[in-house]
Amino acid sequence: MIEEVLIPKLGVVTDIRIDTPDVKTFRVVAPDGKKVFEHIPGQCAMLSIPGVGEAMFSITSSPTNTEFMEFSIKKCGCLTDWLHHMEVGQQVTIRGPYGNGFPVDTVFKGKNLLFIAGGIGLAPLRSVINYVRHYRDSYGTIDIVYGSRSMDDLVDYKEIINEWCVEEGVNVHLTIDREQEGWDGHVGFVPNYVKELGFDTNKTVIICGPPIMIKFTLAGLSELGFDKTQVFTTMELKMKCGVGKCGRCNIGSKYVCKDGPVFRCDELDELPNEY
Amino acid sequence: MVKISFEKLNSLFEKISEKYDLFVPTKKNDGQSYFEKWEQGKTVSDDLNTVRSAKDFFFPQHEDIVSFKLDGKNIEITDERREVRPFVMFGVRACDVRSFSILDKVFLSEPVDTFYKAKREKGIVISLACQKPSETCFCTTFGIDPTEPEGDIRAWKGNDCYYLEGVTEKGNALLSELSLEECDRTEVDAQIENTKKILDRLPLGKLDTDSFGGDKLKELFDSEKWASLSESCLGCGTCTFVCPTCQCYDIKDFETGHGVKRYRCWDSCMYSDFTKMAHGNPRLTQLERFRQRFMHKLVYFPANNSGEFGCVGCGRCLNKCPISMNIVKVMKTLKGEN
Amino acid sequence: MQEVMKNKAKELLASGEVRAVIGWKKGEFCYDITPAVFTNAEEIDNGFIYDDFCGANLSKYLIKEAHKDGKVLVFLKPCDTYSFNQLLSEHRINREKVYVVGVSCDGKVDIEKIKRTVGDGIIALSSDGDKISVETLYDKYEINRADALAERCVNCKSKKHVAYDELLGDEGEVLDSKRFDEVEMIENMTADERFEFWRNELSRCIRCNACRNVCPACSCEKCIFDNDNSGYVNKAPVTSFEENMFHIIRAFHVAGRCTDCGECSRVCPQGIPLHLLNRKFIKDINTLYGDYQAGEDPEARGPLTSYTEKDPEPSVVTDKE
Amino acid sequence: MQVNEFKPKIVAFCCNWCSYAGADLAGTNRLNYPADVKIIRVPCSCRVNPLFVLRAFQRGADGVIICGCHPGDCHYTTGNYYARRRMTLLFSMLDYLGIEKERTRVEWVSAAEGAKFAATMNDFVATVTKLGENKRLEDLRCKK
Repeated sequence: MIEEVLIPKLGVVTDIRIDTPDVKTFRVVAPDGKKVFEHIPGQCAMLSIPGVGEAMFSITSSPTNTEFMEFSIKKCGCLTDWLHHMEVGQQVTIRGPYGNGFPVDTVFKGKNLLFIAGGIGLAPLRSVINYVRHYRDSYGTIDIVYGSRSMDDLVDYKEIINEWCVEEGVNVHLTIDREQEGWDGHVGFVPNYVKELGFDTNKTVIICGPPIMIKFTLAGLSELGFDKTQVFTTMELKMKCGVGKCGRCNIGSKYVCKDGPVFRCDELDELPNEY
Repeated sequence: MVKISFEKLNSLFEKISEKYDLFVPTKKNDGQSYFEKWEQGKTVSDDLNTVRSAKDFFFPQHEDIVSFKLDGKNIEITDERREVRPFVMFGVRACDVRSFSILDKVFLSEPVDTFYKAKREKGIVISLACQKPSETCFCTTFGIDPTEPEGDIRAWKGNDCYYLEGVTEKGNALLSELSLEECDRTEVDAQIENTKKILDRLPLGKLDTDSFGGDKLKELFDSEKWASLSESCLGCGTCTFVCPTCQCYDIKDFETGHGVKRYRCWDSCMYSDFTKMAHGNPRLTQLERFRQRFMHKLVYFPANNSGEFGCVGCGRCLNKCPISMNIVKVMKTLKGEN
Repeated sequence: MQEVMKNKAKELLASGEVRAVIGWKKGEFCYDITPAVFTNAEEIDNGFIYDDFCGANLSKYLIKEAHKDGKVLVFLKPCDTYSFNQLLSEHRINREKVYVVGVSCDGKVDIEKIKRTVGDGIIALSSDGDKISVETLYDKYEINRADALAERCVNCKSKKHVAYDELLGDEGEVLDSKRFDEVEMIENMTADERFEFWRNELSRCIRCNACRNVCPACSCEKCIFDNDNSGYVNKAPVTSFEENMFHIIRAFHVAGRCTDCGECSRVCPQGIPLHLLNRKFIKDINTLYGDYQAGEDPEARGPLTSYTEKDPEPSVVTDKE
Repeated sequence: MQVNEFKPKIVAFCCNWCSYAGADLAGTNRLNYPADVKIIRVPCSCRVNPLFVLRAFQRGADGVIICGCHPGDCHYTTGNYYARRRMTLLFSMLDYLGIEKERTRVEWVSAAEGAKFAATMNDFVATVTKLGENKRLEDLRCKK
């Protein structure tokens, strides 16, 4: 019988990393130890624990990782709570990849890239960041602005400090919302920090974070002279099928699961404000 | 064109039933018609529409997708797809037949929905021309001709016989198996002419659809009229569930005590939990949910399907909505006619 | 009557006494009437209607409307006032924010019944005393109004308004209704017949939730059947058990609070006689714990939130022959 | 050949303060009652929601019995009075739907009535055994 997209495959959790008090990163492989499927940066997968639920998560590892996939998941509901309680060796079901992903091999090619993320919003960007780091020569400068509520809430902190910060041509700008002991970096909200940093407009911007952060950052970027066609973001709405048929993740006539999750900001302006 | 007299209909049905599951609309004791599996003694109802639309055959209200057995940290996955027995539906009206091509656009587009496809391939549709349309019919608005319906085979009910005409390859193949008596179109043509006169008198037969379509997205979405239109909406799923083109679904898990069954079932965008996530809901009030349903049919669907509307004018929502709010009232109000 | 109501509505809107009027609005045809909120005289002149087809019980809309600022005018038929009282006693409506105008009712007509007689294609209807003349695309008919009355109106329990600020028309009386006859008929069947009867009815359920959403007693902020964490969420009647469970639990949850307004049966797209479930509870409550009509007195204590020491034991059911 | 004898699955909701202790007493006194009775302890008989009864049937119970303190003896003063009304109405409704009324029962069993508990269970199991498998209120998905 031909393959049915709604029927998932098996995955095994081989590693669980505690990122922040409410974010864990799960490493998933197929039972035979290989990757379950290939993806492009920005795409998502449906993870599920039968009987608990199924939900869409962005794949946070880069496709250049040939061994496994990773998912950084924040605890916020029934399923994610369950995932946070599981142990290494637990099997999950997985299907995908879904969505369009970031245009890493077309639009982004040769461009200077500016990544702006807030909180768990780094998860979908991490895949792109590591992808462009891997093919470093194909891209221009890389700037990363990442902010969180506190030092403890910075996802992938170790990777940021040990790998991204030390890499030449990658500028990392971290910020946290409030002063904290042991933090000597920048303090303040992401939108303001972006304005303070005052980037040149010769960049393509990739932004993800809480809606309120996106809203104010976009305003800041346009003050700096950026055009909406330069800005890409990734969306999230409730999904059930992942393939544009169950009918709930639409923004106007576009389905986030199929036509998204990556949208250029001027495309979003064409759609009704219902997200 | 071939014909089969009323007396011989039973033996025809018998013959079809040998190879296929045959479904015909039959009247139940509640006075309404339902598609039921034909067996000796069941007669074809003359009612225009069954309460539940014919989409049930390809997209049933619920179907098992997959089941799981959990054992410690391990999960076992079992495909729940079953072989579909070939079936024939007799007496599907023009509006419902058109709805299949609308559903096709959703379920047969990549990635193909194999549950739907399997049933679609195994199903043969014998449509039945309408002779006495109802005041709630407005299929003609969407370019559907109820006197000459689509389908694999189309049928007309004459004075003492049914006339049948093969339309598709599948339909012609079935017809040739049945070896019926050849005949001319005289009665059929007369009937079509007669029905067309009635169609001209339908109060909703020629609704204006010019103000709708993919290019009207923003102005319709931002219309102030949604507030009053949705005001008395109860948020039930009646319109959705009787609608032949509504295809939104939910996927749910059921814990059986000895494993988990994952099934898909109809869902309604009118329900408050349709888009509810752990961190919020983009369609918080009934206004947004109500708007979504009609925008989908009148704007979003045409935007993605070269202008075709997601409504076939069957009139079920006109008959069944508890508060008598429906797509006709919505269209007229948005256009400023009400 | 309709003109008197329109004038009353316009008068109270004009004086600023009420900010909005909840009434019925005419539709495309002569029978498809929609409940609506009117806020000015023009809207009332254009759309307000009160006729044989204004069956919808408007009391539930008050939950939403009476939470907004200002007072609303609502037109309630006698049976609707029972629902209104019940909602008051459950603190779902703020009485100060509602101006209730009672309107008399001589029974509402069920369009399904007419269609069953005359067929499809109704383009005009007019009511004249005991008769209703119907014109369809195909023929003309005259039917007895009594034959077209909705079941709940044939078995009307009361023409009396139990709550109002103002009454248009005459005060009616509580009637001696035969509404429990059908329940009794079912009770007198054998268990097998009863099972068959209800399977036949409930198997048609499509779980559209219309019965629940229209019901004035079903006013929970979040229904257990919508609450993912309850473990009882199933969106489709997947098995016969699901069909039974939904309707048993729904009827049980409104037991003692259901005023028997009959909206559940009116809205059911599948024509399931849901009122027979509710009436069974009402009948049982009446026989076991004494006559009780929900909504009659907003101060009264519901039969399931009270008890007496001498209540019959459950064995009256399980041991009865 | 041995005929497979039908053994009903019984769910007993027992009030923590009386019947549950009664079941305990039955145990310590070595009074026999069938092992097919699965006891679910509840804080009071009025904790039993009609949904619990239905869910038990859904998951394969052939009979459901609710045991509480004797009327007037409720630990919370009045709980069992409410339970009495609720269950009476629920059972009546099940009967109305054509579901065998003998599959449901309410019994008042105090902490001192170990013998009554065992006798009640024996009697109830016998009644349900006679009725056979629960067919009218079963959920096919839950059948193995």
